[in-house]
Amino acid sequence: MSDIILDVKDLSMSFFTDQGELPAVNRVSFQVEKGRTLGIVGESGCGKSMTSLCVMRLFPSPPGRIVGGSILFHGQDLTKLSKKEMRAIRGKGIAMIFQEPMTSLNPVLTIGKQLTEAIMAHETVSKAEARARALHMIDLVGIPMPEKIYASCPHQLSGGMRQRIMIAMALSCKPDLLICDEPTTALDVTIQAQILDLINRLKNETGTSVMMITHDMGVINEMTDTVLVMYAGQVVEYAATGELFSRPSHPYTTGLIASIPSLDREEEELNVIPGAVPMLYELPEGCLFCPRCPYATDRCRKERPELSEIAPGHQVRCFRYSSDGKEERP
Amino acid sequence: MKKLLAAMLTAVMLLSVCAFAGAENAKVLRFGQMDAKVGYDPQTNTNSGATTTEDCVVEPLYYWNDQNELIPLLAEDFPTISEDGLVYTIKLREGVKFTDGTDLTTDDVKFTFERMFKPETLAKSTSMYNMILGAKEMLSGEATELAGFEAVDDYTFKFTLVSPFSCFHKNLGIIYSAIFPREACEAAGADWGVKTLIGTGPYILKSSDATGNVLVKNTNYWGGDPHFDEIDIIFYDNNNTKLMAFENGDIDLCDMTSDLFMQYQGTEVEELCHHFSKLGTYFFVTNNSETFRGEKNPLADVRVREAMSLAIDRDLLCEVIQNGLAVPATGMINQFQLGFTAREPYEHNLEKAKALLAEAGYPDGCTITATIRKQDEADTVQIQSDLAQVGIKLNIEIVDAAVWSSERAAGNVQCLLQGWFPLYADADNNIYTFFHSDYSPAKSCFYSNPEFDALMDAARLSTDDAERQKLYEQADEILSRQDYGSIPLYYPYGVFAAQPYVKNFTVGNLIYHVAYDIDYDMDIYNAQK
Amino acid sequence: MVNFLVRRVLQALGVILAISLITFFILNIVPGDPVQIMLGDLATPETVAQVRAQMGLDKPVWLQYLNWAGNMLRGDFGSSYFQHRPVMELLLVSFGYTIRLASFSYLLAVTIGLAFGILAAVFHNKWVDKVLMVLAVGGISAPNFWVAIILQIVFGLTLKWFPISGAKDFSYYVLPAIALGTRYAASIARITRNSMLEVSKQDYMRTAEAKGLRDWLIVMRHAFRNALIPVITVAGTDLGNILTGSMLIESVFQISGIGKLMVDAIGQRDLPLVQGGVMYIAFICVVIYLIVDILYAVVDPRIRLGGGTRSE
Amino acid sequence: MSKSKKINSQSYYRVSLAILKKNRLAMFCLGIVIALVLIAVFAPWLTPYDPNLNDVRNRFKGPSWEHPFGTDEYGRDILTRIFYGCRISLSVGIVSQLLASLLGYFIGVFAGYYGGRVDSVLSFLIQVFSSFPFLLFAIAVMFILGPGLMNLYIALGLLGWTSTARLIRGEVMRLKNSEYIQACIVGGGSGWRIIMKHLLPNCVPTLIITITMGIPRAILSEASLSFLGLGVSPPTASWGAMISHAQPYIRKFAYYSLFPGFAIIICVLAFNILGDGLRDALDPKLRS
Repeated sequence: MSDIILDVKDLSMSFFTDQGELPAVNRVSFQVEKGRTLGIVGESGCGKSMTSLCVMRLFPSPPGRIVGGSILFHGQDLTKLSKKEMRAIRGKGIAMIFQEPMTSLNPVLTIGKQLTEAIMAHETVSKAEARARALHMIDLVGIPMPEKIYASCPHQLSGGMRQRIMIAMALSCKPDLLICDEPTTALDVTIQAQILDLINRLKNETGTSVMMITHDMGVINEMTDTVLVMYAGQVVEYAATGELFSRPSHPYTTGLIASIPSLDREEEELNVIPGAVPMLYELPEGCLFCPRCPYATDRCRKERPELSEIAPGHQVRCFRYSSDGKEERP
Repeated sequence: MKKLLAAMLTAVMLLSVCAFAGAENAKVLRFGQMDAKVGYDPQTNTNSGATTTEDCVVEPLYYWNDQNELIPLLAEDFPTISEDGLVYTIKLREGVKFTDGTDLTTDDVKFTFERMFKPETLAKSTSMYNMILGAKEMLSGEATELAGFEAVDDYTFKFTLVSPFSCFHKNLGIIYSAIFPREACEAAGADWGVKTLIGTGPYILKSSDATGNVLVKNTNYWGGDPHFDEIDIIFYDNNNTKLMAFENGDIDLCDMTSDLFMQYQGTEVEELCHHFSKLGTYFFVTNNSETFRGEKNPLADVRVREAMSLAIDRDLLCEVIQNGLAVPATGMINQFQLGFTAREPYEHNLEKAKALLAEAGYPDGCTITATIRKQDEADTVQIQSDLAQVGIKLNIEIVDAAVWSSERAAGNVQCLLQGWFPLYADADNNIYTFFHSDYSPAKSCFYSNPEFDALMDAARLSTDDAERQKLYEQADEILSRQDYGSIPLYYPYGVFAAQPYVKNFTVGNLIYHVAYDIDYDMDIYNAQK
Repeated sequence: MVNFLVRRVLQALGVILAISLITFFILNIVPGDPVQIMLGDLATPETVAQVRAQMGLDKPVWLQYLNWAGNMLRGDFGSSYFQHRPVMELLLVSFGYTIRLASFSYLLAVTIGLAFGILAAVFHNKWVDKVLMVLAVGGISAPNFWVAIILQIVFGLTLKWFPISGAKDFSYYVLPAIALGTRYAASIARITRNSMLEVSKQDYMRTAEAKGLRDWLIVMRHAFRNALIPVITVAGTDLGNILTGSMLIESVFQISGIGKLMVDAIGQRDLPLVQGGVMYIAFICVVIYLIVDILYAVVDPRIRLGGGTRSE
Repeated sequence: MSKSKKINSQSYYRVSLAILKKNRLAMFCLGIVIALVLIAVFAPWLTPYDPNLNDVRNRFKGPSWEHPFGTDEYGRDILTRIFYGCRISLSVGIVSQLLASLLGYFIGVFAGYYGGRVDSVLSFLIQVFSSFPFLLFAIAVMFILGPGLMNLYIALGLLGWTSTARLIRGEVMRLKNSEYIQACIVGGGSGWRIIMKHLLPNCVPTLIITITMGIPRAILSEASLSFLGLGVSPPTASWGAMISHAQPYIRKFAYYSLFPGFAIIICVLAFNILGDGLRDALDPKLRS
């Protein structure tokens, strides 16, 4: 068992608004192993980005607050750290890149400045050394003429190049974990593939583990080792990627996989999961997926199922699977 | 080496101390006033603010002291006037020097008057002297020499007038006819009164800028030792700031408006406030022409004008609005003027006023418009309230000084509040220049009464003061009691503030003569410093 | 960058020319005849006409304008009707006072304004934010001449901390600078706060935090640098207003600056002085707008290197 | 390209109202503004005294029961004059800003919508009028038009429009690129119809904000003009005129200058805070 660098147990985070407490992240648990990629998937608004922000403690603190659980990073519980200690980890221990490359770089500072700034925040190095490191990172992420890019400004770069710079910035201090929050959603398909290959290449070269957040099952299939499927703030299925795609158990997961348009199957209609993700302030009584679940039973409507292990390393939150893992037909 | 350095240091210290000390006990008078912003050439401006400075530097042939008496200054004595009153022979005082060292001679007098009548000088007060023979010709450019001036010798000269004018030598007592040194004035050219001003006066104009003027003692002044080493005239355009500066001890003397005096009544500053009588009269000018702006002008009817006079409460104006700094007027000529005679005060009778209005055809009153300046607002608003009680609705339009003087000159004003101040104590300069039918239109008054004009002209010609007194009495009776050409309101008093150590200072008429009698009581002065 | 400058300078000259035309036209239809005032009570119609002819005021308006413009291009602004001094000399002297007053109050306004704005943004919705913003709004709401009078009485006369009038040295400018500066400190504080708040919602702020930078570095280098652009616009126009709007403060504190010179000149209808003064002020305003544009380019590379569009 | 949908006015303004309601300070100031308007309208019924009748015998009476704010130099009741002054100041503020916004809107819209040469000419005009020394311009205009309330409206209206024009121009240029307006243009809508029917509703929020922020500036300008003696003609009461008349008596009768001063501050403060509240509620950018 390669050692676990990030162990999240029963993490819960809520927004305290005038409509009451909204549980954005509801008792989520998962682990990230060294050198491996964990994928978190779900429709937008299911809490997957919020979970990653909890790890980095970057969620907007006045309304939002962690209400339970722990985040162990190399055995250190991040929820207990002071602002100063947390700051030391951000960018050094754990790094993050975001969805919108167009607006994620400071428009009035040069690329070089924003890169060296990240390096010098964590290591006491001379300007020249930081500059050299930055140039090396630009080259590492596959951008030609690093000198020119170093001196230019964000608005002179394309979306793809800016995302590469974000990756260079994130990896500049050799973090143990790289969190990617839908890194390719805003890019067009050809660039998307290049970015994903880049992330994989760097992962293998530097041994960084990756936490990939996306709503695209194709990215999950290609990039991740284990998968966490989230729905309305809760984990509904957690398994190895291969296991998940071969034996999708939770109705939501099967629905997700079924809705991937495939070239070879001749279907007129794309099958779609009816209904929409419930609002946090109107969560249904029983199982959260119940209103949209084709197998919904009375029990589903009244009780809320627990996560149960139906196979080694494969957990599902659904009454159709009793604790011994057999699939019960209604 | 160190000892040498120490010695040098102490020497420098000593030097600076005494230099500082020297300036320390210099007797400096700091006078606060408005910035006239018109330069300091007495011929090209008639502003009383500028006169205060000019008065210390240049001197005319005679001068009006603060007791309103005419005293020979650069002239040795009063002029000998020929039988027909046309030729004035004047002898200059000898041995008088300008501050640039040149001697005062007849040539300087000739130069001064010819400069006044040159068209390009744009002199403002030529109307007071253009009765000299040849003056009008020079003004229209036909002549370059003043025919009516004859230099008998270096210190004697003769003026020949076009027609007799009893007040001619009185006009020579006004600063506008101050004598300039030919050399210095010609050399300065357009900068005369701007960058340089040289005269025979007790002080020398050392510097003049936007913050104020500095005048230093003319050590070899011919008329005795001036009282101050230096006079600083400091500009304060805002009266409140000026009075605060006075209370703060930044200035020693300044004038004061009546509304500000109100503020100091009952405080310890009141003892520092001194009253002085002014020679002018405040009156409510009424446009007597038949129509005004195309419509029938109610003020054309004497009964309406008399009704207004009856409606206005003069006592209230003097006691309250002017804070006791005025006396109700009984005629147009001021109480200290030649030509004044005591009459019983104007009646304040609303019923009689209403009756007169009804008789004049305005039973339910009429509407008239007053065009006034900001400083006349207080009185006019009170008059507006008084007139309202007899049914006369007075609209008030406040305009700025420029619009006011243009509209008034164009005869486009129906009624206005006016203070009219003569330059010296003589009725001619007081009412001739305002109510004579030649001058009245340009004052939007349009008063014209041949009998009144005849009396005024006769008084101008006669040189016997007793006779002139009778003529002016009759003229004033017609103007202010029969015709009600305008409605006299009150004779104002002025007030100025002076620090406790200032002594024997007073103001004769309008001008603050800071170079005449004013002095410091040194023991109070040193005690306070 | 060069053609950007050239285009702006040409536009600036066009603006100054337009302003000179408008001013000349307005001054001619403003009622009140300077010669009438000059001659005062002793004026008779003939002397008025004669003087007007001598001063060339009887020529048609456009001819007068051409003469004036011709002289102006040669640097001769004519001389004041009343003070008989060249207009340029009067303007330079009074501008000296205005510059001192304006720079003191502007320095005060910018330092306090930025400090209040950043503090209010950093402590958003806490009591610091609320107090500072009420103070800022209060600063804008009080008429500055009224504040000037009260400061003059309280701190000048009764407490004698500062001189009440005049302009000899630094201490003379403290009260006027406070009276004049508070209003602009308030407006800069408000615009800085709002701009900082808007910027703090941007994605690159989250990136900066994700990099683990220290707080003040995030606030100053990332938030403030971006928030500066709208602040520069306001600060630019404020400087223009301070230079021209200080006439009330100058009259209360008896500082003979350009504002007071202009008000008195209009009162006397000293046309060359007013015309010269307005040109001078317009020139300053246009130069400030130019500086603001250049500052934009310095602060925001998207403009300097072209490509980006500057939002109005 | 910004993706601003056609503003569905009902829901937009209902949401704005909701946001505004949450801002307690702005609602409090809205209350003040409404109170001021009521005072202005019902001034005659609020006080027994005639604001213009001189009763010089009891001038400068300090604050007392009959005269809560004391009397002025003509013995007129200051509280009454502040009520009537409220009429002047509010009407000056509101009317001049309506005029300025009207002028600003049309010049801004034409510049923004037609672009090209029209834009450069109008922007040049905006640049010229904003480089003009504001108070000097007002003084000159007041001289030309002469004293009086109507002229005050026009003078302040003529001067305040440049900032509105610039804002509207920016707004329209942004809106012009949105698909929604492009659709209208493609659909053959005439320029005028688009400006009046489509652009106007979108600009109304900006106009509301500029008017609310413009009113306090206009009130302060009226005070400055009155201080220079160019405001309304006597005996009409305006706050600015009261302050300038009170100046000579400020040390002995401070209340005469303080009460109108506070009246101006409260009125201007209320409008400013309300303006801020409206901007937060109405400005789409700030509503995230």
